[in-house]
Amino acid sequence: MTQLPGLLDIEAIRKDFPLLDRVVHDGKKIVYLDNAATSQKPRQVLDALNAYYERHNANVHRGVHVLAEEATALYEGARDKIATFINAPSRDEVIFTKNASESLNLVANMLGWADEPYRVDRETEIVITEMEHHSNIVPWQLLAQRTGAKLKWFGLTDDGRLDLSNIEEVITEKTKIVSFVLVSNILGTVNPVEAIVRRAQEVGALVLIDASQAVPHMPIDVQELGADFVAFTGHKMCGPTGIGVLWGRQELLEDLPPFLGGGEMIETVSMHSSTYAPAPHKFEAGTPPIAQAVGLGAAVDYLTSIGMDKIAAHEHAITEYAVKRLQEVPDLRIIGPTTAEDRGAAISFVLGDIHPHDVGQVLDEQGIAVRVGHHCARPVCLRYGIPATTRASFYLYSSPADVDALVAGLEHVRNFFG
Amino acid sequence: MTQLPGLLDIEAIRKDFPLLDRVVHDGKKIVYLDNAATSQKPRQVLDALNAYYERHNANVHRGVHVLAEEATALYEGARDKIATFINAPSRDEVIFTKNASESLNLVANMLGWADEPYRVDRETEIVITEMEHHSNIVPWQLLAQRTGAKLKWFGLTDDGRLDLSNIEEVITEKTKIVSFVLVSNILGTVNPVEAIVRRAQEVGALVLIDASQAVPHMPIDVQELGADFVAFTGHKMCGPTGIGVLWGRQELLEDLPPFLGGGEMIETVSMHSSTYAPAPHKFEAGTPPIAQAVGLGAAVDYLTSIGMDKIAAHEHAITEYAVKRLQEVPDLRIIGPTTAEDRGAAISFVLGDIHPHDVGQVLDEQGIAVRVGHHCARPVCLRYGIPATTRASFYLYSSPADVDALVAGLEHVRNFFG
Amino acid sequence: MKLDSMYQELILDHYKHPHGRGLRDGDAEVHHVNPTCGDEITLRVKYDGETLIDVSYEGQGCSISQASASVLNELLVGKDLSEAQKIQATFLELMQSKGKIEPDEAMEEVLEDAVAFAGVSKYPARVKCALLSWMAWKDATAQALGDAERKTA
Amino acid sequence: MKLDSMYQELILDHYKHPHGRGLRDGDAEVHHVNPTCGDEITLRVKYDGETLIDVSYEGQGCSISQASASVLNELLVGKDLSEAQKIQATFLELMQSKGKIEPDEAMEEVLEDAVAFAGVSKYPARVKCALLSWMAWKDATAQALGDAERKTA
Ligand SMILES: Cc1ncc(COP(=O)(O)O)c(C=O)c1O
Ligand SMILES: Cc1ncc(COP(=O)(O)O)c(C=O)c1O
Repeated sequence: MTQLPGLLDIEAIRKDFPLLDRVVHDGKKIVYLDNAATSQKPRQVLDALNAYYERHNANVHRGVHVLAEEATALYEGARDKIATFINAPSRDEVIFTKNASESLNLVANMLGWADEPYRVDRETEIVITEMEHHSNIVPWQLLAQRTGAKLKWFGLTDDGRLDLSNIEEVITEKTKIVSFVLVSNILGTVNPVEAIVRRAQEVGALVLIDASQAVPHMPIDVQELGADFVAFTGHKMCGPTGIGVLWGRQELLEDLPPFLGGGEMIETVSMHSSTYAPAPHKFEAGTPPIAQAVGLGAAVDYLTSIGMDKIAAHEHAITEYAVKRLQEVPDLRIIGPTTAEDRGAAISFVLGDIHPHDVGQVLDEQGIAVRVGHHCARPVCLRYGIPATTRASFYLYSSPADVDALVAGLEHVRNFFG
Repeated sequence: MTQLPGLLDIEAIRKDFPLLDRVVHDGKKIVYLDNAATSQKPRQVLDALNAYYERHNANVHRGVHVLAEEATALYEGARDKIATFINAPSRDEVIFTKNASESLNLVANMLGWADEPYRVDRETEIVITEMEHHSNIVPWQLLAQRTGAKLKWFGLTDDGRLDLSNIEEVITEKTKIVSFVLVSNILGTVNPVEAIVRRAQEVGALVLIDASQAVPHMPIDVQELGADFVAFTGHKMCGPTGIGVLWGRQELLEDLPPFLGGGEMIETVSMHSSTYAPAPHKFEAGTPPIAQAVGLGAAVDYLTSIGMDKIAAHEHAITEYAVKRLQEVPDLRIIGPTTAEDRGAAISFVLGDIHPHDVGQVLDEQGIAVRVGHHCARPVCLRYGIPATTRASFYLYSSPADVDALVAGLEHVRNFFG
Repeated sequence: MKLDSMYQELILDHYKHPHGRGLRDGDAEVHHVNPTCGDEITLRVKYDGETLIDVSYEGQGCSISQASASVLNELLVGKDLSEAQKIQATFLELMQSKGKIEPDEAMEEVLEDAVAFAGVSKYPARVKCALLSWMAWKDATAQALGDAERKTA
Repeated sequence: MKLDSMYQELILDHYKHPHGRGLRDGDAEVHHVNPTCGDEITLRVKYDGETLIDVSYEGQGCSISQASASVLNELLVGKDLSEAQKIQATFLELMQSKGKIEPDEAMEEVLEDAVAFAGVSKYPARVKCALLSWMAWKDATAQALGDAERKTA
């Protein structure tokens, strides 16, 4: 087996992930390279879910019975774990949502209903980038339509990076919010946070970072990022589906209005008017994803036990190897940075004029799971004049052998359609 | 053991629920009477969750690999199951949300952003009732504040029923939406749907029914209800946390605007504008609660295998017994209907001037889990001039022995504070 | 290999040498998108009375969607509306069969080359690719003949 | 019974025979709610210079929150601000100890009757009940003395 410096003990890690033993298509062990879409779950997370449901399940808060107290302690304990994981100054800055998309929509809606100085209206501007996931485009299009605000964005360079050359024209005194992706799910690009945050702060704009593809893969410190909000999603970081996170600065969470109304988010309700609980509860209407928070807490424990810096190093090594090996495939063009510098472990490419659907189908037949399409980032496909891409994306359990299988699979694709 | 006509085979059913074997406070087997807050989960649901994560986990839609196809089939298969369970005319009318609260907020937001004839604005009125859960009050207060619409409501009679005597003044030509609870989570009252729907249709108002406490406990046929929208939540019906449902009429779902924007809910996106996928996807932004939908599907299979009519009969028998036995406790006053007629299995009461917190605490010490407080329905407490109630609520695994334990526990409470 | 059941020789042939590709004059034009994958087609139909005299199209998509458009062109052009509709309905039935229909002789007679798509019906993610042009044709036809009706009305 | 550690005789006594209940004249009034359970208190403080000369209150709540307000009244009225603040801080520390602090003599000297609440700290859902009046007192004091400062400024 190919050995690369910085790899984790993959054999040991794979034992934690039951799905990786899955056999498909008459005896082929799955080669799971669709991690940017969702990650697999370690046994430890499934155990936490089962223990929650089998022993502690109850609705949280408001209960004096022992199950309610245990469930509350587990749920709020998960919040503590997430806060520590991202180095939040306060646990009360961690809001549980259903996914990153809800987290992003939550910010867009708060700003739409906010008072000055946060309010987005027809006098103001919103800034995003051309490499955003649809979940960080459509909420702003909706907000712009509904408030009359202007939506602006940074374009992309030919090699798959943000074009910040006109940053002073894009982010101006009118800008209220700048929302951008830390690591692109389609290009793999890691974006330069500091330059954008600095400019945003100069003009007094808020900054929201979509860290959906970053938090699972590298150490993230929200204080170091310097943003006002950071969004991410549980299912891509070994956690369950059905849970996302929004971190936000305490003062902002105090000042900004609620989004969804209902149980859990109130202080006191009468038919005539209501007052709201302090954050984070103000933004968590209804019964929260209790078991999912507990599962995400277990995921964070798991990732921490391995070490986020080690995971990042592992993925960097795999990415470096994959970028090199893929470029050996004839007619293959990587869409995005072609080196492992400032780059995550999602690699998009096109293979001659074979349509990505066909590439993906033939790879699947060999047990290799990749994603094909526009990866919820259609503007990137438009930008590079391609209908879609094939994307292979790696995680802590990915091995050089997975890369080799992919490369061999692509040879087979070329022969099939040759 | 007390035998009542219509009871299920409780011994057999309890074997399916691991949590019911839980022992608390030095050897007391739990008596779980907090089912209106959340239900326990049968083994069958946990198995479905585990099988999903261990064998099929992938992101849904857009995938050509075998796991993505399996996950999609499981997720969309769950939609089919829910549609059948509530007799929806079309599977495309079933929207997955994170909980009932999101379902209710979704409707409120759709109407706020809708075009005529649905649009709620300063010329129009919203109607709810005084017995709503906060999750069916606050979204409408927010909508009223944000649009200038007027919020009106039906009051309550002394015996815990809706006062519809002034229905013609409450629901008028100005009414755009009437939203009410089918079964109250605090009073237990089952509300007269037909009278309200008839009047709403007369004036052309839409009807939203909060069926959170109904769908888990009785056969529900959305076509028979005659409403336009029906909301409910997974965790109260043997399903996982983190999933809710909104059923809506197809034409309405086609006409109404989206709520959250992002992946999955689009047809095509460019930086300048986007178009939306048809319902239900239009209302499901981001990675959905995939495993939770699968778990809810398994819950629905489980409930169906027992039979919703049998579950309703079982609960009716238990409720009848509980109402009778509770009224034998000195100084106990039931808040809500005092017979089992048109009544669900949640029974609120006050016990002399002993505060519900103290009641709940002393019951807990005996292993009896009830809920205390205002049950997210504070206006009901205000209406009846009480600070809070103690609530015991039953489900398919509840037995007459549970009722006996509660009554004995309450005697103990009276002695303790006597 | 199981994959061969989807990628029949005939499908690959149509994909590599598509029939009637390109946009020509028509009575109606539609643009259809497969939202689950982003495949797109622009399609025009031209009728002479009840006879479909041309289907022209352009678009981007995988081998299945491209081959399917080519087969459609080959099969439907020159047919009467009612016959074309019957072919479309039969194709739809086959594609929605989840691999459970083994085309019999009667079906082969109706579908000709299009029976080669039987294998695709086993792949739910690809059924929409195969149907894209057929749905577009149906829509364009409704528009063209609706217009025609309006014109003669 | 474990419950006795929470419901000390002394707590039940204060609950049944509360000290200083009712609203009287004050320098500031606050209304606090425990959002997790709906307990409410309206509380007024009256200062003479630095001396707390009255705490009057009304509200609804469980035995713990009622008894705690009564103990507060008994303990703080007549004290100097700094002393009262020390008592409040010590009580807060005890309540947030999750049952891990066994009050020693020094603590008993400061808290007097209020040490009876040590057992409550084991019940997270009830800690807020015990703290409700104490948080209200702190808030009201800040308002009263803030006002006083402004008056003298
Ligand atoms: C009647 C009623 N409506 C709405 C809800 C809200 O459900 P959820 O908390 O799951 O959003 C509940 C339960 O909490 C309820 O009992
Ligand atoms: C960069 C990025 N942002 C946002 C999202 C949305 O996450 P979710 O689908 O969990 O809401 C994703 C993943 O789908 C993503 O890759």
